[in-house]
Amino acid sequence: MIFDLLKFGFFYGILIALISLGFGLIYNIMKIVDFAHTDRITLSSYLFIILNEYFNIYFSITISILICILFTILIERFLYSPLLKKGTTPVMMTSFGLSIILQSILALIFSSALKVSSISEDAITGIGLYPRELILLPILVVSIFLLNNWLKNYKLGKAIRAIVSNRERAIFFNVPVKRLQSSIFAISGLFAGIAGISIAIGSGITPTTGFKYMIFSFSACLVGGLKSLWGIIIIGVLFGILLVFAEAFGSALLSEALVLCILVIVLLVKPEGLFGEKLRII
Amino acid sequence: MKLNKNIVFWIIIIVAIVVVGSFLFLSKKGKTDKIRMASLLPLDGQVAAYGEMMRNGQTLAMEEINLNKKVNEPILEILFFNTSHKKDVALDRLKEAVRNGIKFIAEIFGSDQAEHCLSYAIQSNIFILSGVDTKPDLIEKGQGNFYRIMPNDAAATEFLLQWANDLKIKKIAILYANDDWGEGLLNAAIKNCSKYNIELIEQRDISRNQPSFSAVVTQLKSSGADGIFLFIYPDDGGRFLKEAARQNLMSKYFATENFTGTDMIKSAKDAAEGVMLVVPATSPENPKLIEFKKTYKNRFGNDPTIFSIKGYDAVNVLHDIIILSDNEVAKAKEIIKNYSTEGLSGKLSFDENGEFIPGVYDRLVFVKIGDNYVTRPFLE
Amino acid sequence: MELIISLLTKSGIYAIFILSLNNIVMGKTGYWAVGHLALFAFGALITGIMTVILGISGIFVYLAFVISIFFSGILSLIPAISTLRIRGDFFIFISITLSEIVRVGAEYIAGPSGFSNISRPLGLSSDSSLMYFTLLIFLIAALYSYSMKKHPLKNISILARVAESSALSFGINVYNLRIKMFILGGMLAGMSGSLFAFYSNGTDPQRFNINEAIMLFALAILGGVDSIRGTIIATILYVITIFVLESLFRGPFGIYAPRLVSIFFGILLIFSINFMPKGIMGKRSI
Amino acid sequence: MKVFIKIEPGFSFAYSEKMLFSIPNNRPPLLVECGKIYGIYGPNGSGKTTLLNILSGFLCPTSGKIIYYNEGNNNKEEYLAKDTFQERYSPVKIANIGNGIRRIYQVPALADELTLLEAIIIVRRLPKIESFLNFFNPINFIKRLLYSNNRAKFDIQEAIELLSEFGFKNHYENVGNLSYGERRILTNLQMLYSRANILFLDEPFANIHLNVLQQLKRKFISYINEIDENRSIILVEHRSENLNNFANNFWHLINGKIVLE
Repeated sequence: MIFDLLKFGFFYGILIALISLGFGLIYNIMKIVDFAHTDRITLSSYLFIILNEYFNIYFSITISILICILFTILIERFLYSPLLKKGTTPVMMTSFGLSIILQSILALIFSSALKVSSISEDAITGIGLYPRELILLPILVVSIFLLNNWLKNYKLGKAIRAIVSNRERAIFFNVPVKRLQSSIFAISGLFAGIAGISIAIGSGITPTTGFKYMIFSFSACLVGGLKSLWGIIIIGVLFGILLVFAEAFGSALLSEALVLCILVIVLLVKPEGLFGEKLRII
Repeated sequence: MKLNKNIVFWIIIIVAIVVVGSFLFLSKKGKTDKIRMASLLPLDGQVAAYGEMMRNGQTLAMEEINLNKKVNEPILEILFFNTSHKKDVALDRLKEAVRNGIKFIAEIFGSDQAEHCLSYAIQSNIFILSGVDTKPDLIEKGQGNFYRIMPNDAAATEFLLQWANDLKIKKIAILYANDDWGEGLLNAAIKNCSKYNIELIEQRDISRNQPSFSAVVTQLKSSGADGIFLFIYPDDGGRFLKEAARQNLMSKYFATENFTGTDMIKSAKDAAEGVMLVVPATSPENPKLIEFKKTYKNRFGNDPTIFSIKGYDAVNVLHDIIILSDNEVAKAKEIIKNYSTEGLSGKLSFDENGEFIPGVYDRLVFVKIGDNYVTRPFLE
Repeated sequence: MELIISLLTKSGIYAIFILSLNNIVMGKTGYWAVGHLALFAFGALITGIMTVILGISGIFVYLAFVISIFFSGILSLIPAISTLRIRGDFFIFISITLSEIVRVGAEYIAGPSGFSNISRPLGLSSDSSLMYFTLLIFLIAALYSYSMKKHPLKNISILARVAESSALSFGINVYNLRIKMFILGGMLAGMSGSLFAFYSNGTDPQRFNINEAIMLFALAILGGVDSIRGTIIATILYVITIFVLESLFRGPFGIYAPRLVSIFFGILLIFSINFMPKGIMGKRSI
Repeated sequence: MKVFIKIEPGFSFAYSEKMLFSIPNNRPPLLVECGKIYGIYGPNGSGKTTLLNILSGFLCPTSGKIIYYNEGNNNKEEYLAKDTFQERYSPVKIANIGNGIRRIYQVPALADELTLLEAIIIVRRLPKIESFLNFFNPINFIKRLLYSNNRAKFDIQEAIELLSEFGFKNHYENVGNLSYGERRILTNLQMLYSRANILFLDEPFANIHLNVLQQLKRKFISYINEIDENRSIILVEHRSENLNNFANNFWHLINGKIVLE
């Protein structure tokens, strides 16, 4: 039983880590936590379910991920970037507003009842895992290595550091700020799309489903330290295991409360996160 | 342009007063000689599907009554209110209905919503007839203002336990929704367990739209229960069944009437096969029921569930009582005692306290026919 | 008449809450307490625990009222103490997290549909008396807040908010003052939560979710920080918008009302934060 | 002579391994005495402002200790050493020793929303009136609602005189409307108004017109020499001509040591 719980927790954690990675990437380039990130997950889930009623599965996966990425870039270009000069806090509140609006629009269109995809999936005999869960692991591993290589890339790493430390100077030194920002947002949109499809197939979607995942992945992000991608992934997976164990021996509410309490304690004691760099106070 | 803040402030306040005043003025209008009843349903939120089913049933009943009425009888009008399945919203809506001069309520969906409204109902002397509220002590708490045509939880659990006993199940686990409805069923089951020599070895609360069921299933698997009672909402139930199928949790699943409808099948897919449920008996050869099923299918495109049927019955019973009592609550309260009629869902009769006398329950089981899952009577 | 009473009571309750948010916590400390609704929820939750689980009734409900205010004050110590280490965006994170914790806790203790049949204190059992009581409390709170303008505390809090190092070197105990302001704001919010529990006879955890918290925060900003008239405007906007939309969309169309309310307030949030940081009545931008 | 502050031998401050300044054990302690003006000078980056930050409690000495004597009375002393140091509270604690210790910053830290008068008056602490509980006193509450202000009249009069002397006509103007030079003057006026025992001035005379500067210096000297008050000033200045006919003791920060001249 413990082994089973570990197994399910690990794969649940990978989903959470994938979502948190999107949060972390956006934070790294814009210094904001984009609360609408999980609503993009909801969006791609709905898109996938709707498309899958008419088209085959691969086509609908591709299209829904593409639309999700496009939507992410559009939001970044036309909403976040123009507002960034007013500071990071207004942008964060804007993302909150956007999240509320998206949830309400989805609820207007699809009502708040659970929407389930028509795909019936079979677990792989022997391991007891669905293929969609297994696929997430290589996706996560490959993307974290690619990202790390990409971000460590001398020129690019420098460019991003320049953007983060001083936007004007970055523009002055011909760093393609806009393109870099958009590509980071696109990657985060890609993760959101993948996670969304996995959730759509797995458990179905309601307009507010994203919110539960937001709590978990947002907590994983802050506990892991927003600046450290590895920290986010490790904490994300650990949170998955913790959630499953808390659910098995307590209840779903308890697991939620546990994660939130861990987050509050970390924020109070070590606000920079377990793996993050030290924050400057004042 | 710079406006004086004082002026802005007073303009906003005046606009607010004017808006409220105009709505108040408009709502005063429209006093007619119709028979009016209100129905408080969750048309939004997590149980919106039931609210919709109920509304469909009630609409059909209203149309039928108005079609068959005698010339000098006033027409029936049902006002639907959306409670969003929230207690304080339900109370607000009830107050709104009473403000509009309505004294008869055809439904307050949800036991906890109804319970929350009871003290106001007693205070303002209105008559509530519910089709689906199953919490055991609602009748006593209503003090003569609340009646229902649905047997309470104790009856349903007894039938379930009886059934489990017939199948020689000794150990059961209960999954219940962590709200008043789920806990009510759980408590009723705990109380009656020993009567049937059944041991309750595990009880788990499930919160609405819980992201994952893997932990719950893993834990249930290690507990070794022969039968699992699902007192949870159907979409959660469907996801639970799917997860159980993945982890090869071999057990018998029992549920109550809320698993009817398609929500559970949509989530569970193949795992829905063999799920057993008890539903208040509806005597399928009743010609009225067959007729109703046909009309319903033509109108709304799918089969009516127990919620539509109970909604239809509630409106009919309430209309009958309003006619008999000449639109007076005090009279209606007397009339409903020992009232008896034949509805779609079998015989509807009340004892001298106004509590519904439960009939029998049907034992149904989900089977696959073609590509669809349907319920059919359980065969030994 | 009943409608007017219920609207006025609701306005009074939310006015107390928004007063505590935009005049005391945000106005005097400058911290963006996005999840301030946590304290409102906590006040309601404690009132529910005292009256439903512990079964307090009659005159002793006033005791429950005071105790729930007291506990809200204690809970507000968490954001207050966190300001010693963090500020800016991270304070928003902790505020949001706290509000979620209270919601989950409320759901855990009271069930997902919350408490029902919370008994009102003796003498406030009728709706109109509760309305007078609420409006009286709002009046007192607003007058105190107004009289702050003539108290040295006002200037001290301004200096502490804008030029913290200067305030420290002038011997003003900035941290102490901030913690006191948070506690005061928390107690007021708890009071409004408790009144809300009395008003609606129950606590509904869905009322305390993060979206609601953010909407009320947006309204507090739109009304104007540090302004009593702003508080009144924000409250009127909140109560009237919901009332109008619910009156327009009745019956089966009632499902559109809450969504449109959310969309409306979401747009309002984006608009007011980015283009109207001074709010309608405020003197300074947030 | 009454002593206000004694920096004991063995005191040192280091920024991440790099020693900024120290007082070796064999030297006499640094004293801040009543009635004197101390000028700190040294090359750029020698830690002049850092020393002020340590003295006013914003930073903690790496080793050694500083003793503050209340009102120059040697019996009432307050220690601040590494172990007793609380980064968050000691500035407040130090600022409230005796009649107060006040300081101004290199960049004027003023609240733009306050009026000139309020900005000046806020420097003096009146613990009884300002206390948080006093705010809730119902009698004071009603008084506040009915009358305008409960500040003593002569306090306001003094502030108004001081402002008029330096050419500020409109006392109810917001600080935010002032130019940078005017802000600097305002911070100096705050110090003059404060009645504090010790003033820490961080480059107080930069960006101030020469005439006003002379006026300010005269004011500061008369502030020090006021009868029956024990006062002294420590100021940091990088332009030596500003120090020459003003300060009478000099601390030279050089090569990581504090040298008395």
